[in-house]
Amino acid sequence: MSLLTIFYILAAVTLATGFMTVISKNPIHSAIYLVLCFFSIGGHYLLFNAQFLALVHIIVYAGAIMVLILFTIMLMNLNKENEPIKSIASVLAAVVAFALLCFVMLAVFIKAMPQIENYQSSGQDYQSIKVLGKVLLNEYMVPFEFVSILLLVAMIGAVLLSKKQKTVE
Amino acid sequence: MNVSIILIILLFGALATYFAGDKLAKTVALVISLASFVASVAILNQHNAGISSDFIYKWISNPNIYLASKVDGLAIAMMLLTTALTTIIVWSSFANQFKNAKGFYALVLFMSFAMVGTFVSADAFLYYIFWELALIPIYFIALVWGNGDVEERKRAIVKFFIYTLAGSLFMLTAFIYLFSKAGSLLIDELYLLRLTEQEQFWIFGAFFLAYAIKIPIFPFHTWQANTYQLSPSVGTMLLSGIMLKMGLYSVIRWQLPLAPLAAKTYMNIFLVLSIIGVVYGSIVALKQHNLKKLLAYSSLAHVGLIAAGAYTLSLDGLRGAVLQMIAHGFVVVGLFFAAEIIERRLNTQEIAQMGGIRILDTKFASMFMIVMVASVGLPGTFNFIGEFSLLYSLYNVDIWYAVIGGTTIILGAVYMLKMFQNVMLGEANAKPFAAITLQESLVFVIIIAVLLFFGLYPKPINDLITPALQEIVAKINRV
Amino acid sequence: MEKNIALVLVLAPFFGFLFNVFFGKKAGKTLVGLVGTASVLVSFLSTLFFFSALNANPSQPVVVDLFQWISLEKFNVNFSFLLDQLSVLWLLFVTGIGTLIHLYSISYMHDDENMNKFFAYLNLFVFFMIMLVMGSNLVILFIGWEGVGLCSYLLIGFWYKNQDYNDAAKKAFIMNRIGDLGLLVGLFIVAYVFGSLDYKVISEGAYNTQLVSNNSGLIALAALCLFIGATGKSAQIPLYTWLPDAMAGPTPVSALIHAATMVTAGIFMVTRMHFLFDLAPQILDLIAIVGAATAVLAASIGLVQNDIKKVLAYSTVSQLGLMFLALGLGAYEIAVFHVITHAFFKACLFLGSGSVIHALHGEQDMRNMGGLRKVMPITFWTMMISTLAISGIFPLSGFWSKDEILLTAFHSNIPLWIVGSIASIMTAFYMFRLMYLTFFGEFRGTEEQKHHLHESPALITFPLIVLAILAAVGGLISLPGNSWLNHYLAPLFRKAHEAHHLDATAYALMAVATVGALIGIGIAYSKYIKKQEVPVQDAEMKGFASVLYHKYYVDEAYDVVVVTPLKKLSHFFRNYFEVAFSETVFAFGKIANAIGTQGKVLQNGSVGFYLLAFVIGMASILVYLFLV
Amino acid sequence: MENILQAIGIENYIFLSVMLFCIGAFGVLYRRNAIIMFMSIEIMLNAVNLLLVAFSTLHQDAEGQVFVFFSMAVAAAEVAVGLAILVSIFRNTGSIDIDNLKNLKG
Repeated sequence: MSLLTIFYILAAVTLATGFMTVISKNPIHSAIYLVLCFFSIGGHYLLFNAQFLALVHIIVYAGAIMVLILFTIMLMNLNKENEPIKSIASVLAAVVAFALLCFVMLAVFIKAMPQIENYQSSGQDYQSIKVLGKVLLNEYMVPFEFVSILLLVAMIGAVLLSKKQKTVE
Repeated sequence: MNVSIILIILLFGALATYFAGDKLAKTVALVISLASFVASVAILNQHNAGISSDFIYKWISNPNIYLASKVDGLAIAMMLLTTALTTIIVWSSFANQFKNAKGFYALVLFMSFAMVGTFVSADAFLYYIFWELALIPIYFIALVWGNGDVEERKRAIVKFFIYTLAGSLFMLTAFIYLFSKAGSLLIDELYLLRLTEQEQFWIFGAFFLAYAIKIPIFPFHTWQANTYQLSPSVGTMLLSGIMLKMGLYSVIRWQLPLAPLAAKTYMNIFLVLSIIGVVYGSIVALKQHNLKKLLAYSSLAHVGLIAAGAYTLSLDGLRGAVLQMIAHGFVVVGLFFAAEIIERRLNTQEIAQMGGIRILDTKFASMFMIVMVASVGLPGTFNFIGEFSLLYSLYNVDIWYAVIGGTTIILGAVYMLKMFQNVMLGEANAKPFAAITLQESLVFVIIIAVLLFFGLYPKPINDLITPALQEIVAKINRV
Repeated sequence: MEKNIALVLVLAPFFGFLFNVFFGKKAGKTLVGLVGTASVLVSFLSTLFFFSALNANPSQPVVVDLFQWISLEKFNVNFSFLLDQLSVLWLLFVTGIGTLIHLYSISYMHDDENMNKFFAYLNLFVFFMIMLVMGSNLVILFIGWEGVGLCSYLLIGFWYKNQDYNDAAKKAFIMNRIGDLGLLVGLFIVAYVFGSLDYKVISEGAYNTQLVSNNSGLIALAALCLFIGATGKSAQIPLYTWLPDAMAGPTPVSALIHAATMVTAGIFMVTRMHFLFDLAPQILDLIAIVGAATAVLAASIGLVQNDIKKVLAYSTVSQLGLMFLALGLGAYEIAVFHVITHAFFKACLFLGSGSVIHALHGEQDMRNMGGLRKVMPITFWTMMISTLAISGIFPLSGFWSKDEILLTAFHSNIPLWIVGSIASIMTAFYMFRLMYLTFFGEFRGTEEQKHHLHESPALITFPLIVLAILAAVGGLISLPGNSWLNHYLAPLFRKAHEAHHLDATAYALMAVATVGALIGIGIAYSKYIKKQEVPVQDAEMKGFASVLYHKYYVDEAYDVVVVTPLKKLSHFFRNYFEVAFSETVFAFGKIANAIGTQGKVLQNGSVGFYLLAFVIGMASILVYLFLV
Repeated sequence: MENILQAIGIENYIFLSVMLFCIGAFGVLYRRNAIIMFMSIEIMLNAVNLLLVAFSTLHQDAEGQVFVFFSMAVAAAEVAVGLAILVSIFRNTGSIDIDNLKNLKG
């Protein structure tokens, strides 16, 4: 099985599950499709030989984020298909926006193709966990630390926001 | 010693006044303003001795902005005017009881700080900051401590604020463009620019909007009368005595030398507008029922003449403009102070409710009279010197400018005498009128002394400003 | 030395003014009067010093240069004084008559609570008048010019509780200011052409043919503008209407300011600038015509006035017209001659009328007078002498000066001579009408007044006597054929004006003038003595008399043509223009508001809509950045 | 397996990413359910991440992957806060229909 075949299969899975995520009526189904979508994207990462990212991706997205979303859905008891019928206009708007965006972005990238193809590869090791670790903790030391602060702040924020508010007298 | 000392005195003085508390505020404010005046005199001495008081200090490296000030005779004259008038104005308000006096006097000093800064800045960015900074204190002074109906006041003051602010934005645009051309905003480097006529036209126009609103030149004057009427007298004096001089000064310092080609090409338009202001202000003043409004329109007329003189681009015109700026500063403060004295006693600004004051207080009537005849430019008073030079410079452009601008002599007498007659003369007013206090008369005495002394011997001021103005005329004529 | 005396001359009245302002209330009325009079007397004595010095050395006028005053690009204006024949002559009668009138005022104003202020203003006036006369350039003259205007304003409105008086004062000041603008513009033109405002430099420039021929148009314009200034101050057509109203002031003021001194400032200025006017013959013609017209117009109004001071006021305007007639004919020294004689007899007349008014406790209407000859003999005789003088009866001063003017007019322009003569006849008539109504017949006032009738005290009669003597013998200074005055003034004028020879024409004209005066007196005699007529009440006046009584409705015409439109315009500007401009500014705010109101529809709260806008916006940015 | 892009070609990844991104965008526009909109946003983020990795591979440069790493961290934070907001909205309004949240309407 050539790589191309693998790619096509993965891409098809990605797009299909992504699409299903969007259109599923039941939020639980959406979430499940999204997990699948993330896994397929993880597959893409593996194809690139970016093991570290693939791992992190699965852990963060498919693990942490999706679990969080599922929990929320459960918490709100949303596993019902109670979304109101949408007006033609909004559907139309969504479709038009989708088509427009798709068209424009594709056009942009196609126009940019000549520049993209010019790049030469150097053959160095650039994406093993070892190298990435070095890059992250040398060149990107400060942003890295900031990310940790960001996550901390987000955590505190989330706790604060979701806390039940005491009634003010 | 350089000129920053005055700015420091005034800025920290404003803070000190605020922290001194309500009771001590006015005393501290007086001391600070007096100190700033003394420091200005020291700067003047230094200038006369030939020592430079300039300073330049790198502030922001990108864009290229300096904390720079350059004090020539013109700037010193304006600085002296500002600090002297601030002192007089603070002193004149001693009898008033303001709520939250510490805030009030701190704002007055802060405004003085900003105005001095405007006069001495040699970097357009710094200048612009000071220019706008001066607007903020007067906004609060007028809004919080003003008189009249609150809603009406809010409407008038907000209009004034937005109007002047909007005008200044055009000036900012011009400065940004100049910066893109020169790579610096130092005034000396801007002077070196060689701009095409097209560019100069736009820059001149942008400056004109800012200054015409501030000065104000007809037809950009609509904020003036209401703002003067509704501000507390201290605010009115600050506005009319000093702040509008900022506009005139800027015309001389920034607008004309930066865009001389445009100034020459379109001179007649601006002369005509200014002179329309003279006649129009005088005519509208004829039928005003409110004393402060009447004085506001008279101010419009006088300032129109000053602006016209400046736009003649001649040494006579510029010199007359500067002399008249100083003279008008003192006179208008005196007139508004007289209005304030009447308001303190009769609690009204309506001319119809006054009258017969001369019987009750001759001393006040005499002093009011002297200030009034000075304002109509009677020879022997300071205003005559300025008016004479201004009208002569207008004559040198075209005789009709002098004749029509000169109608201010007649119309000024008409509305001023009419006002004087209705306010001061006639049978005694039914309301009691307490005699003018020593403290109040001292303000008048100082103002009258200045007006008469320089009216007979204007040479000191003349010698101070002439070299600076010659330089500016040379810059205007460089093209 | 000379400088110091000159300073004393100028500053003495000013110190009098300061004293009376600051210490007047405490010093008491006697001291106030004394200081006020003494300060003017000091000036008079100083003037005498310069007069004698000038007589000893006629070709060297004294120049006192004090300091640089106004600096302009092309020239500087110095604060300096010039004491030549003309200014000394003027100073002599300004300070001389000034002293007498001050003396008179001590008694006249004694009962006024603000006497110190009166003397202060009077002193200030003298100070400014001296300034006007003594200045060595036109700007110093202008200080005095405006300064006397201010004092005139203050003194006309001296009784400031009465708003009618205040209106009169205001009118005087504003009318004067109209003229002042003309003068100022004239000044500018002169400065532009000659590069200086100094009399000496201008006169030198005026004899520079090159300069003059290049600027002949401007010089004529300058002369015209200066003349407009003179019409304001010297009450000529069209700016004369303020002078009769100015009689609202106390009578000494009318005598000093509105008869003897201030109103002659215009003649002084024209004489001062004669070299300029000589270059503009067309303007001189205009001056002559305006002068003659004013003379006859004012005299005709004076025929029917009933207020004793109004009659004198119109007489003053008329006489000033005659002086301008002389100026217009280029006979400056004759104008000056008439100024001097007029100062004598008119001051005397005004003071005399003041004496009458004083005796009648403020009554000014001649219909309520009469028969005062017996009670007030000194007043009567002094006034009689002056009346004869003003009517031009031989050999009193008025005869000589008026005759010179008419003679000159006859030589250059017969119609002007006719107009001038008519004015003279009218003068004789209304002056004797005044005398007859006031002093002859029966007293027509109230019993109360009759009871209090008395001759005025010595302080009032003494100046009257001195002035009457001067009015009688003043003509001696310029007798035809052997004129001391012409000789004295000769250094001023480059082309000497030869005195008229006493030929047959001259005698004939004298006879004609005398006969004319006698005719006028005769008519008055027949009307008011023979027929014992008393002028009718205001309402009963009919026809042309009514028109005359209402001064040809000139005030009303000015009201309709100038004042009302100005008021309307002011109203219009205030109610419409101001509102329109104001609303225009607010309109910008309203536009912003309207945009906001419309724009807020976009903020409809629908996230979908926002997102759509977002997507479209992003797409357009992409298109713009990469695809275009 | 020297370089995967030689076998597959960058353009395929570009197409894939664009499609995925647009699906995400479509989802945000199409749905009213806040949670699903959230998921759609995650899809869009992943589309971008995927493209970043693809270009990182093309350039043989680790920085692209570092960026993805950061963007994941941001996404995690965003989800945490976002969901917390949703929870509190749900508590207040009893629904998470986005159309009900119109308090900012002008």
